[in-house]
Amino acid sequence: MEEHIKIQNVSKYFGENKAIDNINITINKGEFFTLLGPSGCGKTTLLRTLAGFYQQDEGDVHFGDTLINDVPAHKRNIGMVFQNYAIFPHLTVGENIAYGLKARKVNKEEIKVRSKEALDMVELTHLQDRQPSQLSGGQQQRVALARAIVIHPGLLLMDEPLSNLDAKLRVKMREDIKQLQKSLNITTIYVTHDQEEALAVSDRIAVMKDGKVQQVGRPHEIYLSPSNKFVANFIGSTNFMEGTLSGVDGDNNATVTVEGVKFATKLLNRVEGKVLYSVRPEQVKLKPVEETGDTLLEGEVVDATFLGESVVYKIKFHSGNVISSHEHSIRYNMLRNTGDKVKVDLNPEEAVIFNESGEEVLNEHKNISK
Amino acid sequence: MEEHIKIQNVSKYFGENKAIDNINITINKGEFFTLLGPSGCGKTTLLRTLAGFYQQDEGDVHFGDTLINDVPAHKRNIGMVFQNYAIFPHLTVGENIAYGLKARKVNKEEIKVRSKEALDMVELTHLQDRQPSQLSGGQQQRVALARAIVIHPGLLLMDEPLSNLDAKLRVKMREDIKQLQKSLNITTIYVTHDQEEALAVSDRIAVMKDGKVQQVGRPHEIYLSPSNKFVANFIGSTNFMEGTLSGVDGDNNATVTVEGVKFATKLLNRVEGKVLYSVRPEQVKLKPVEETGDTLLEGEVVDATFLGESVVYKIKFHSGNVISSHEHSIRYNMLRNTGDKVKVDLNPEEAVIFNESGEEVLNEHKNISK
Amino acid sequence: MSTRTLASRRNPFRQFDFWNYVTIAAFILIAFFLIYPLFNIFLNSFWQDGKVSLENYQEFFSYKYYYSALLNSIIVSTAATFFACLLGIPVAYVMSRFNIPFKGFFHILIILTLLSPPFIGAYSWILMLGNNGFITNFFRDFGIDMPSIYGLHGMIWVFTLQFYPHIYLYVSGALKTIDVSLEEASASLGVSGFQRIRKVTLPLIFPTVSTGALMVFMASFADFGTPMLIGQGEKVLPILAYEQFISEMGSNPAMASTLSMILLAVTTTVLFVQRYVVTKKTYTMSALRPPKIIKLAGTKRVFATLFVTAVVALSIIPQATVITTSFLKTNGPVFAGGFSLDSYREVLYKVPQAITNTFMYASIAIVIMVFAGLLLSYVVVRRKSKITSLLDALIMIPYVIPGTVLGISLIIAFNKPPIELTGTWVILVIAYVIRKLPYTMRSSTAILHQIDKSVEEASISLGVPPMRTFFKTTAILMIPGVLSGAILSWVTTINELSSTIVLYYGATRTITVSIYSEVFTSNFGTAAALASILSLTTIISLIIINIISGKKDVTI
Amino acid sequence: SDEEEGSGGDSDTLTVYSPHQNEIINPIIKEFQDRTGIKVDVVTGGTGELLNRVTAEADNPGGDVFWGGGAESLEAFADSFEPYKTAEDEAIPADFKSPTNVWTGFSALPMVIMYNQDMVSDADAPKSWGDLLDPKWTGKIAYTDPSKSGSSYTQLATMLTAYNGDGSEGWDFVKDFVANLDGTILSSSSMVPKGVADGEFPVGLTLEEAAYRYIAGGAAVGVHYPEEGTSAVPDGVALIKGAKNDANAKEFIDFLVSKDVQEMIVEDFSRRSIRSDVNPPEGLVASDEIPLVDYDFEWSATSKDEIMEKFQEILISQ
Ligand SMILES: Nc1ncnc2c1ncn2[C@@H]1O[C@H](COP(=O)(O)OP(=O)(O)OP(=O)(O)O)[C@@H](O)[C@H]1O
Ligand SMILES: Nc1ncnc2c1ncn2[C@@H]1O[C@H](COP(=O)(O)OP(=O)(O)OP(=O)(O)O)[C@@H](O)[C@H]1O
Ligand SMILES: [Fe+3]
Ligand SMILES: [Mg+2]
Ligand SMILES: [Mg+2]
Repeated sequence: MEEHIKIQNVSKYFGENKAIDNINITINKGEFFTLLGPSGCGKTTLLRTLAGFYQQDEGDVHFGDTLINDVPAHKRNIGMVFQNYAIFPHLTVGENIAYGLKARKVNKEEIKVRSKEALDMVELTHLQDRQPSQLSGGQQQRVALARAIVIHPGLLLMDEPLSNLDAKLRVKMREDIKQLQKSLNITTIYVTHDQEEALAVSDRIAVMKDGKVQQVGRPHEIYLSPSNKFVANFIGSTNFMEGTLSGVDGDNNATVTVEGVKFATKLLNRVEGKVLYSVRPEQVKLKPVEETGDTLLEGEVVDATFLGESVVYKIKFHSGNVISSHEHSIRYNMLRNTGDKVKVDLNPEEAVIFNESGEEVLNEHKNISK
Repeated sequence: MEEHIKIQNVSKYFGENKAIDNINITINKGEFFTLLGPSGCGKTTLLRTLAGFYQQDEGDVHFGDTLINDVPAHKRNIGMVFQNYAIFPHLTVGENIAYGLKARKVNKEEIKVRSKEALDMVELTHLQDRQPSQLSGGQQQRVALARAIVIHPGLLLMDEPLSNLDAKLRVKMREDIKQLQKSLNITTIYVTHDQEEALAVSDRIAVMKDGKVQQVGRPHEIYLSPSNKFVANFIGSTNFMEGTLSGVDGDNNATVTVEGVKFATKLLNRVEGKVLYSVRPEQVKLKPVEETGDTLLEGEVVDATFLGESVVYKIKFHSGNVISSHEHSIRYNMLRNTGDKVKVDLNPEEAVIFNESGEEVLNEHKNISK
Repeated sequence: MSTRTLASRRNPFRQFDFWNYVTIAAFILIAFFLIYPLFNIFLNSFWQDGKVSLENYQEFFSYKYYYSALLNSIIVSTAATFFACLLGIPVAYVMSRFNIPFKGFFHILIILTLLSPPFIGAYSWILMLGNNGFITNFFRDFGIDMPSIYGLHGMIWVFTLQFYPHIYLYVSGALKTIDVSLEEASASLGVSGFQRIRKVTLPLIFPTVSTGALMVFMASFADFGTPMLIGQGEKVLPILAYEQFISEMGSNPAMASTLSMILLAVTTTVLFVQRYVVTKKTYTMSALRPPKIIKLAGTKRVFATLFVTAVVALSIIPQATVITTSFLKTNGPVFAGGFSLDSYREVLYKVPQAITNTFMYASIAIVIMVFAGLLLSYVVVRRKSKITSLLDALIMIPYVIPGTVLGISLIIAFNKPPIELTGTWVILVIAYVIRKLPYTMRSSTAILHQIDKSVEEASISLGVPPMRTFFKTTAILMIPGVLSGAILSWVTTINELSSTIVLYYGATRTITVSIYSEVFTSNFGTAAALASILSLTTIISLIIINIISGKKDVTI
Repeated sequence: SDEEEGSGGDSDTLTVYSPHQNEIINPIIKEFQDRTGIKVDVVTGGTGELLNRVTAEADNPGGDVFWGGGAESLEAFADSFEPYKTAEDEAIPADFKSPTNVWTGFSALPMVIMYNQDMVSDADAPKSWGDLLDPKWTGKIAYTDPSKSGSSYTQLATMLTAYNGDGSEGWDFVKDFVANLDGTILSSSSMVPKGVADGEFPVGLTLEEAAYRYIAGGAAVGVHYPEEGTSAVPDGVALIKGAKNDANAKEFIDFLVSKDVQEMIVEDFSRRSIRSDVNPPEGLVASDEIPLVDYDFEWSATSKDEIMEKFQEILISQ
């Protein structure tokens, strides 16, 4: 696959503050690449560095074979959607969108056609002649999106482009973006705080924290095989439970004890001692209290939140520890109630075992190789 | 329950354009009330009207017994989180938050304590002395939130207060907001585009479209018993399938035929003819292709999207129609593949049957009365 | 900040773009048309009896006569600045936020206040409040002794009323670009009315307010017409400098230069302090939600209108005096009682050419100024560095050098080959641009501070190079703010006298020159007639500007 | 006379720098143009501004003739002018022309005490320099800073001359006079007659001609010629050094002092002629009735720096 963007050892300071810290990422041509991370972790900063609005303090950025450290922003052939929209307040919606095409001296006829296409895509055709000040927040955001996409840039940078849209429209738009991106083979770097969105649209995802990349991988790799506790916890939610490893044999088979229950597991190295056992709420299976089994734990429902598609239960064990479990809300009147007793299957096959500090994965879990 | 906010026949025009159209809503003291609707449907406009920044063109707004149509904004004792944050750029984070308290002549000691509390809640204590221009988008949004909450207003208006935060923080913040709101018994009106968020935190939700209220109800009412096609489709996703009603008897029992399969159903009125059969993807159950049953349909997986917690399948019937089904992604290597044949249970007990135009619900479904 | 240093370490030429050329061009032009002509002055101040010395400075600080003038200047300018803010800000606020009737009319009157013809402005205050003034006598009849207008307080009074339009214009411009959601946020937190203005609105427009204040300070610090008339014993620095330069009895170039240098030192210091404070207190806002006019009802509206009317009426007194005077029957320097059009009849023959000249030169100058203001303010604000700060300071110099002095330096510099400009209109335009650019420049920088940079970045990211991006986005967004300064430049250029008087020749005579020659020969009737014609044509020009700029939200 | 000394001169034009008022400039220039066919450009402005302009333009003079401004001022800028002895030299007494021919007088201008008749009766008004020391005028005398104005310097020099014999060469008197000014010192000489006429000041020191313009206009003002004697230093006309239209300039100077023009200024503008063969204007006191000190023009010119320095000292020490 052709390499398009190569980010090597890039750092950027604000005063003392290292906003991004020694970033190394390679992005392929046509790839849909997402930056994911908590607020303030440096996503915008990295994006702006790629766009050429910040100059990195260390490191190099290549576009293809070209070192672009010193290429000014307007020559980088990028489309950018800004987190704060940055709509031209003095131009109408239509003029905002045609702006980049005019700059490229695209002929009038084509400007019309392509603007129309972009407007249709963001469902703003009827507002074409409005002034930006007369738009709602989401409408403004869509103008920003259309404006960046319409120029069919070589690299599309999007900073939370859908944050102000409703779920419905967001899903539609992200599918449209994805489709356009694929059909035009535009390399795309996408910043979002919405992990579901990231998982749905990305070819690969980089999870960031405090300016550093934590893990880069395909969506299911990140979700199912997080490389540390932070990633496991940030993408989706995870139950972390204290456990103990013991009885490692020559083949690295061992026993992990969690909440007094023992599971067999296969380790990557010979280790023993305290560990973090992590299992996602949707992998925690709730069974009728009547069921029995070696690996089943008894618990009590202490909270239930209805989220539409699913229900989140908080289950308290006899130890006093509480974990979450997600169940599809097939029937509302079949919901469990607070106080109900249940049996819990901690699903050791899907669990990831970290060392005590959460920095390292200890067990093998092959379930991601599909 | 004590009525707090009473919105009666309120409309607001922008020129020819009716941004909100004859809104009638009553909100109780201490209630957490959410406005949900697509971009541009009038949520911000309604909120701003309540805040006193727009003057409605028609209708009345009461706070308690007081008609507040003509009360200026600063006398309404509201806290407001603006969609574009509206942080004071000339004040530090700490000063922004203390602003409203100072105006209320709260003593210095208490300002300190309460500011600290609010800062802790939004996890910005360490940035207390920063200038807003040095904050990331999400950090700014959190300042806006803290600033509104810290004054413990009588009415809290929040316009997409969490749109720029990551999922993790968003969940934490919405829980904090909810908790604070309950403990202080602050009536809260919340605008969000995130239906999951709406469902999770709201006591009641108003779904809006084109300036009009479509349905007001508790989260599960809205989700499970949408009053029209728009609501059904907007909150969560829904499969709509064409169906036919026939054989209505005296007790309003009838048969609905969907994709050639007949289900029994109980209607509210005696009607027959074409209908819309709607069932949510998570209610569509997929079975091994080997299973048989009168109400099972055969289909083929044509697409599978991994969303972390769950997987979305598109299933194509022999008729060529496609529906979605959500399944919890318990094991990634157990995922169905494109091309797999499956049996589909359309789960008629959970289905909502609309008339052909989607405006009216035809069947009884009691599953919401828990 | 580290961005800059580190980036330049990597590649010093990375930033070498259009704006660097602008900077270089600006320096060359300034060197040529400002530094070079004024060089002698600077040199002279250190030159005594053929050798370098600080004697003049010593003398300055050892004689009360000199340093008390400096003190007076500072007192007068500071006080005038303070009071001008006190008048200008509320008027601007009321005018731009509330539904005041006759807004356009008031607006024109306020601008007209700036058009105080040479000496006539202060003179009309003498007519009102002098020892034998109209108002003084009125109160004396009731046994109330009014303090005389003469002295420092009189200067403060006249400067305040003459210069508050600076504040008014700058602040009005800024109030248009403020993001109202900030004010709304304040209201939602329970702070409104005056408190909100004090705690949110004012701090947000602080850069602009302080710029307006700077201009008032500079204007009062550099003016010598008013102190000359009503200063009497109380000398201020510009009078000393002016007198030293333009004495009928032969000048003392060394002392004159020293005075100019001290004048410059003070104003440059003030400028830098202002800049320093402003850079720390500058906030960008997206003007996506611009403010709307608030409809006041009943007594509030009456009250607001009365307030504006009172201020405007007070400040327009000099103009009113001038216009009335122009219709009085005069006999040489004496008013003979009764009305007539004689004054007009007398001046009419010289008016057409003078009007054409005035407006032609001013038009050329204003185009150059707006253009230069846009470009230079960008360099100064967005490419902030020591070099561009220096540029900014240099541009302000002409503002504080008496125009006559500048005119004379220009003559000396461009009076011989290779560049012979004396006697041409070009030298007038050069003088105008140099002298009046600071207004446009200041308002441009002020507005630019408020404009969100990401709009520009958006344009650049769409492939539009920085220069074109500037003209297509930022420049357009700047226009309302720039115009507020440009109007000042325009009106004061039309009104420019002190440099014109030494640079014009018969064919390049302007209206103000004509007025002046009437004034100093005490023909106040004809002077007033000319001044009235000047006011009228200025009003017409402002209306035309308004029509041309049409929808661009510029209230003249 | 010699033609075209300056480079590129056009022999039928002339540029005149003049601080005179238009009432005088316009008819005289018109007359000159009619007679000679020379096209005249007039640049007006304040005396100080125009004089400094002449200096600044020294390398490439824009003007040819400087017409107006007190003799003291012209003398102060002697370096900028070309000596020229007019064709009418014999008719002009030595008092009214420069000893070095740098300037030639245009009209004689006695210094007067001007007073406002509404504020002070003719009888109470000061009639002598000495009367100005009366405490009732403390702070009420309109007097211009002599370092700024030629006419004001002349007044100073006249006072010194009048009290020359008091043992301090007049400086004791000046000291008392300055004390009685009480800090009120004006910055422009034109403000004196204006201020008195408007009642801002009851009395002031000014030129007879300036005061008479107000009297002629109908203002309630009067003048006294100081009893100790006054001076009648003229305003003048001078040829600018390096003038491009040098010949025309000379022609113009000759024209100004010619008998008919001098008669014209007496009749039309009530100015005193500098020619011995032209009578003073009607309604003005006859020249020989004005008490005159023995004003030594050469002394006043050469001692200017010294006199000004002393005056400054007195002023500063107040
Ligand atoms: N101009 C600036 N000066 C100083 N610090 C800054 C500046 N801009 C950003 N920062 C800091 O750098 C860090 C990274 O900011 P950045 O905007 O890249 O975050 P982000 O990942 O985009 O966050 P968000 O999701 O909240 O937008 C933050 O801690 C922020 O406070
Ligand atoms: N100042 C205005 N002038 C004209 N039309 C406006 C103005 N403000 C909003 N509108 C229009 O009114 C409608 C409702 O706008 P509003 O801002 O209330 O939407 P919203 O529901 O908050 O949308 P979003 O979720 O995108 O923020 C939109 O169609 C918008 O374009
Ligand atoms: Fe004089
Ligand atoms: Mg960001
Ligand atoms: Mg909105």
